[in-house]
Amino acid sequence: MDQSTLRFVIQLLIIGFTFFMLINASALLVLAERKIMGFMQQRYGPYLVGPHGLLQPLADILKLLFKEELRPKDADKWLFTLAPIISVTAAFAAFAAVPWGAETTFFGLLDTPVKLGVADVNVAVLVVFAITSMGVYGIVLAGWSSNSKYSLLGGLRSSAQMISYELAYATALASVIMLAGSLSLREVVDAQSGYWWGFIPRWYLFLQPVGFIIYVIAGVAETNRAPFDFPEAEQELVAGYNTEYSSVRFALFPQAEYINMTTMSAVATDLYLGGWHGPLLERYGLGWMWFLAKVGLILFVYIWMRWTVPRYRYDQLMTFGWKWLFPASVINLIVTAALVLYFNA
Amino acid sequence: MIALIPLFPLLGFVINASLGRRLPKTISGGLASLAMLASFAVSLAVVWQVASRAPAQRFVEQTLYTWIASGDFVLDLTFRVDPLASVMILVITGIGSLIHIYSTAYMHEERSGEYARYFSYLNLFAAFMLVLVLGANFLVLFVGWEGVGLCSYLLIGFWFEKKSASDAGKKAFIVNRIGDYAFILGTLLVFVRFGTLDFQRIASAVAPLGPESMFGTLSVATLLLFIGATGKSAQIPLYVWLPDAMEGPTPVSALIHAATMVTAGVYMIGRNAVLFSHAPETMAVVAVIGASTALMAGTIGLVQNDIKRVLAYSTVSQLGYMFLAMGVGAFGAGIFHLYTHAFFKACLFLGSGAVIHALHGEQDIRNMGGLKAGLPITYWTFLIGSLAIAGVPGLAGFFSKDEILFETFAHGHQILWVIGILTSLLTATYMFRLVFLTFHGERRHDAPAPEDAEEEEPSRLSHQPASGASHRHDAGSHLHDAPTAMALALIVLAFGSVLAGYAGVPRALGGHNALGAWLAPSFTARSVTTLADQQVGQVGEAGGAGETGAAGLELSLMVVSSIIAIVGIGLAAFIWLKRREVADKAAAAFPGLYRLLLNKYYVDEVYDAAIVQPIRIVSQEGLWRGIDVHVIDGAVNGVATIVDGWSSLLRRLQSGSVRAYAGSLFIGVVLILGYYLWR
Amino acid sequence: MPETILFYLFSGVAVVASALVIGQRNPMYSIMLLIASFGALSALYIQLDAPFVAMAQIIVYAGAIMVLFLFVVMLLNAPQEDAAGWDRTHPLRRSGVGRFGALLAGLLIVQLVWALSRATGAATAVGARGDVAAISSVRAVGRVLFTDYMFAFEATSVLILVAMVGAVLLAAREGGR
Amino acid sequence: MIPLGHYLIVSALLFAIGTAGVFLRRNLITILLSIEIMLNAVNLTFVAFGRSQGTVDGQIITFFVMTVAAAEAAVGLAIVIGLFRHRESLNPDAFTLLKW
Repeated sequence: MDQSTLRFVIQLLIIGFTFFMLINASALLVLAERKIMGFMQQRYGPYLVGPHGLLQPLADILKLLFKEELRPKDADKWLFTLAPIISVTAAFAAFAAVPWGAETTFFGLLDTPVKLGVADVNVAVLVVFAITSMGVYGIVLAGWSSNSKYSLLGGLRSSAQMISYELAYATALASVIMLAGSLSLREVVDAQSGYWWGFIPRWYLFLQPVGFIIYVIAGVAETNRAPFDFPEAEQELVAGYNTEYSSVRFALFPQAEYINMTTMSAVATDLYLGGWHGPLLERYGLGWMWFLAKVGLILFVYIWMRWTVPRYRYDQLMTFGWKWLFPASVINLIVTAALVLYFNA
Repeated sequence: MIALIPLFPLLGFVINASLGRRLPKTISGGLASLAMLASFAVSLAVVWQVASRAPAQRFVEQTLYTWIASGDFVLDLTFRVDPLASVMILVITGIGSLIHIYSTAYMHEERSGEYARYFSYLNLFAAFMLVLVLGANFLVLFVGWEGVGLCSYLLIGFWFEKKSASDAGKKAFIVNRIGDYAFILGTLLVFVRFGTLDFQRIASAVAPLGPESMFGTLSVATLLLFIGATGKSAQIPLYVWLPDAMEGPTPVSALIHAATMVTAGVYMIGRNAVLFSHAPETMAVVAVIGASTALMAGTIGLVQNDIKRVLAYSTVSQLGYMFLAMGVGAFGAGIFHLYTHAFFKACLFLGSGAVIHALHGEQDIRNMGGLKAGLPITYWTFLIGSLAIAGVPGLAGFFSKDEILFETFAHGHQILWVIGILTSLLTATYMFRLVFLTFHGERRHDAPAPEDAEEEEPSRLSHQPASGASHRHDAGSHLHDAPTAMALALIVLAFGSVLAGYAGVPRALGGHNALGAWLAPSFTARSVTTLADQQVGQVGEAGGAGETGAAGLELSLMVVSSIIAIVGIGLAAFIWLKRREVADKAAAAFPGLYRLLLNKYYVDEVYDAAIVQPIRIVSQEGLWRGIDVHVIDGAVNGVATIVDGWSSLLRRLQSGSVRAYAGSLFIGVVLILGYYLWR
Repeated sequence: MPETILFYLFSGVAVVASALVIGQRNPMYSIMLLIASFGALSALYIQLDAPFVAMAQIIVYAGAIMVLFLFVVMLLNAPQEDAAGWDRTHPLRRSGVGRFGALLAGLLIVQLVWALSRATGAATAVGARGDVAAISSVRAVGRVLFTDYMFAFEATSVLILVAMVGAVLLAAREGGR
Repeated sequence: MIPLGHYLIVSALLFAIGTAGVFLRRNLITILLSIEIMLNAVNLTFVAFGRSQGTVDGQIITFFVMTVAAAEAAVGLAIVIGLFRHRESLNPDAFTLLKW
């Protein structure tokens, strides 16, 4: 098997691995969420299915698969079907631009190193941003097409919320990009390699604390998670945009949500936490483990947040997004720009 | 310093005009009078300053700022006080302040708003008049010239509720327009000829050239200026406005139409003495016009029955004297007469004002008489004024008038001299006709005798002076003599009319014509001294004539005119004291002549027929009904019709449908693209 | 070779989607189809070495403008094209007009193709000139945008502001706050 | 490599489609969409030309076009909302009030 075919195969393998990991992520996250929730509320959470309920997600999926497909009579046939597909596709596609490991030769298997990550785009940040913004359609369409008040309201809310927080999100990104001077996530990550004074890692977290916080908050809002989970605010809207959905179509939404979370965390890791850079594992070309660890950490924070912080009121959400988060991010951007100019000149 | 002189009255005007209606009468009136007095004081100071110099450079200038600077033509806003101007400002401010004081009493029945308005006008007038006489170039003078015109309009029409008053105001204004038009033309001509408007520069530019033999630029320019003067100073043919101007309050007549404004023309000629004296033709015209005006006005004055109109005509005739003097080159004499005339004419007008005031607006002398006992102060002052104007020896009028006559004679204009003498006879006659009809004889008005003084006047505030016979009913109140303010003014002026003459006692009487000598430098081009002396010799005869053995001649002429004056007075006394019917007989004997005189030679009617009507007809029938209605309106309406027609066609395109518009756009795109592809 | 295939694929998608957009009676579908067409276009941009434009295309058009459209449609609960009786009388309602418009469109296509056939250099490959790195780099774009086109950039910012104010004013309810 | 002409033809097609849409559709929103199509056709032309010239100016012009499109969409939709409030209709022919 000559190099080029081998290379091609390895590329395919990497892509497949990424996809697999994402699907697992969604499954695992469900479990993790329930476990942690249980832990936080002094109860067990799922423990019947498999050891310590490890197979619980599988069971859920099977259950959903065998459910009957329901579609409201007046729902718009095409869009009703299209909506979940859009969301989940967008979720997966977004991750395509996220690098998750340094380039490696797989222990000399290849003569020229290959980059770990589905695609290496030189405007990766933009790509991620663009594709995540596509996710809105899934929700809006779901809300509109299922032709029910709750869904519609949920859809409108979520889309409004996503659009509002995209601004802060993008601005936070922009300041990091200015620091790194590149739109390519891989370059951003590599810009964070090494240490200050030998022991503080050169993560942008330390240069952009405000930016990081803003990013995380905006990310939570983007992914419609608590405390910003209005689209599925049970008390008000039953289940929001996916009220009318059932079985697989329904399954796709939470999956998309978890994948989005993962993407957020991954991007956050790449942007602020130095991606796969970390002590000593890099040396053996296993930096991606660091990556996984960091992503896992952020995900834990997400879940943690969900079970601790109560939900906002809708107007509070909007006020917060427009009157606090966005201005803060803009100020952060300006300050960063000024400092960059100052130190580069 | 000089700028202050017109500034004070202007200030008074501003204050009175802006918040006068809120001020009480005493304050607004007192303010105005105070302003005049202040500027009088300043004038005295300035004149002293001037007088303290050597005759050669007796003048002080003050340039406020450069008014116009376009290209090489630079015009400064300059005030200049030289002997001539100093005389003028003294007369204006002095007599002006007296008349202001007089007015405070005379206008007292006015509502306080009106009162303030009156005084603001009066002050404004004074300010403009001072600008006029102080201006060092034609343009500044013209500013004053127009300003006084305006104020005269405002003051004549002060009681604008009366149609006759507002008409009179308009008449004065319009007639003056004609004169001003000519004046502007003259100014422009002068500028074209000499490239400057400054009087001194013009004079020194003119001086070297000899008198213009043929009729040329100078003559035309001076003639135009003179027409302007006739407008302002009420000479033939533009005198018609002055008699009507008597519709205004009497002090106004005194100030504007006797003492100051009407003399502006005379002043202007004197100011440009050098210029005029180089245009013999113009001088001749001036002299003739002056003389004939004097005579004609005298004749008219003889038969008028309105006390103020008589005085108005006498003013016109006296102005005629002044122009006569100017015309014969006796500028000094002219100004001298101007100055004396100011005193006694003001005195007479104010006296008449007092009479009218006493009779609550009665102006017809046929309804007066026997007021001597009732109004002693008024009577005596009025008498003195009349004597002065009649030219009785020893009084102001005597010296000035005789000097004019003498100069006329000495310059060899015997005919004009005869006219002058005749006029002075007339003057004496009609003045004393006035005196006798007003003050002597039996009373022909229903005002009670002074002795029954216990009766109180019923409605003092209700009546306004000079509001015609409409007030005959309450004319039955107590006959009161002039209040103190008026009396003061009258007395001062009376003294003035006695003494003013002694400023210029001719050499023939052992005096040495002080005023003439004082004025002389103003009539010469200073800058060119060599010529200046010769100019003094030629122009300043006022001082010069005495030496050349003409003393005898002068004396004899004086005797003649004094006799004439006495005769005139006697004649008047004979007719209007002894044998009243003689007058009526005379009127009956020459009915045509009488009616002619009574109707002022029908001049107004002639003007109306010759000028006013044609213009009215042309403008009404031709311009209005013809051009305006048909051509202009027709054009406008036509355009409108055309637009209307087209739009009614084009509006079908505007379907209001956006897609239609987009479609037309699109069609256009396709067509244009197709065209470019085709070729 | 693969890129040729991709080109035809994406351009085909773009054209067909756009055609369906206007063939559609339900604005909701139109919007979704238009988004698809935009996606195809952005793919074409990537082929033209303009990745930044491609991303901007998605973010701005698909991510913002189309969402706006979507909102409006949802807000108005967009009716199918109404054939209300009262405007049947309108001259433009005659079916001939529509055909005429289609005809004009066809005419325009013909003209444009004709023009292209006559144009020189239409046959030259797109990527012939300029080096890909320089053109596709965001840095270069940014540099030119903020130097040569500074004024235009500022002007557009003002334009956006004005549009924002105008939109708010127009959409605000009558007498609303 | 794909010749420039192909891109231009694609954009020509898009443009024609847009214009046709303005005609054929009787729904303000669809008409606005058609306008967007036209704008995109123009964008494509710009980018293609810019690429063939080897400069980035084409892309930059595209940004400006996008800005304008955004503004136009915002204002246009605001107007649509206003109109819809007046008559319960999105038919442009329903708003032919601006005429004699």
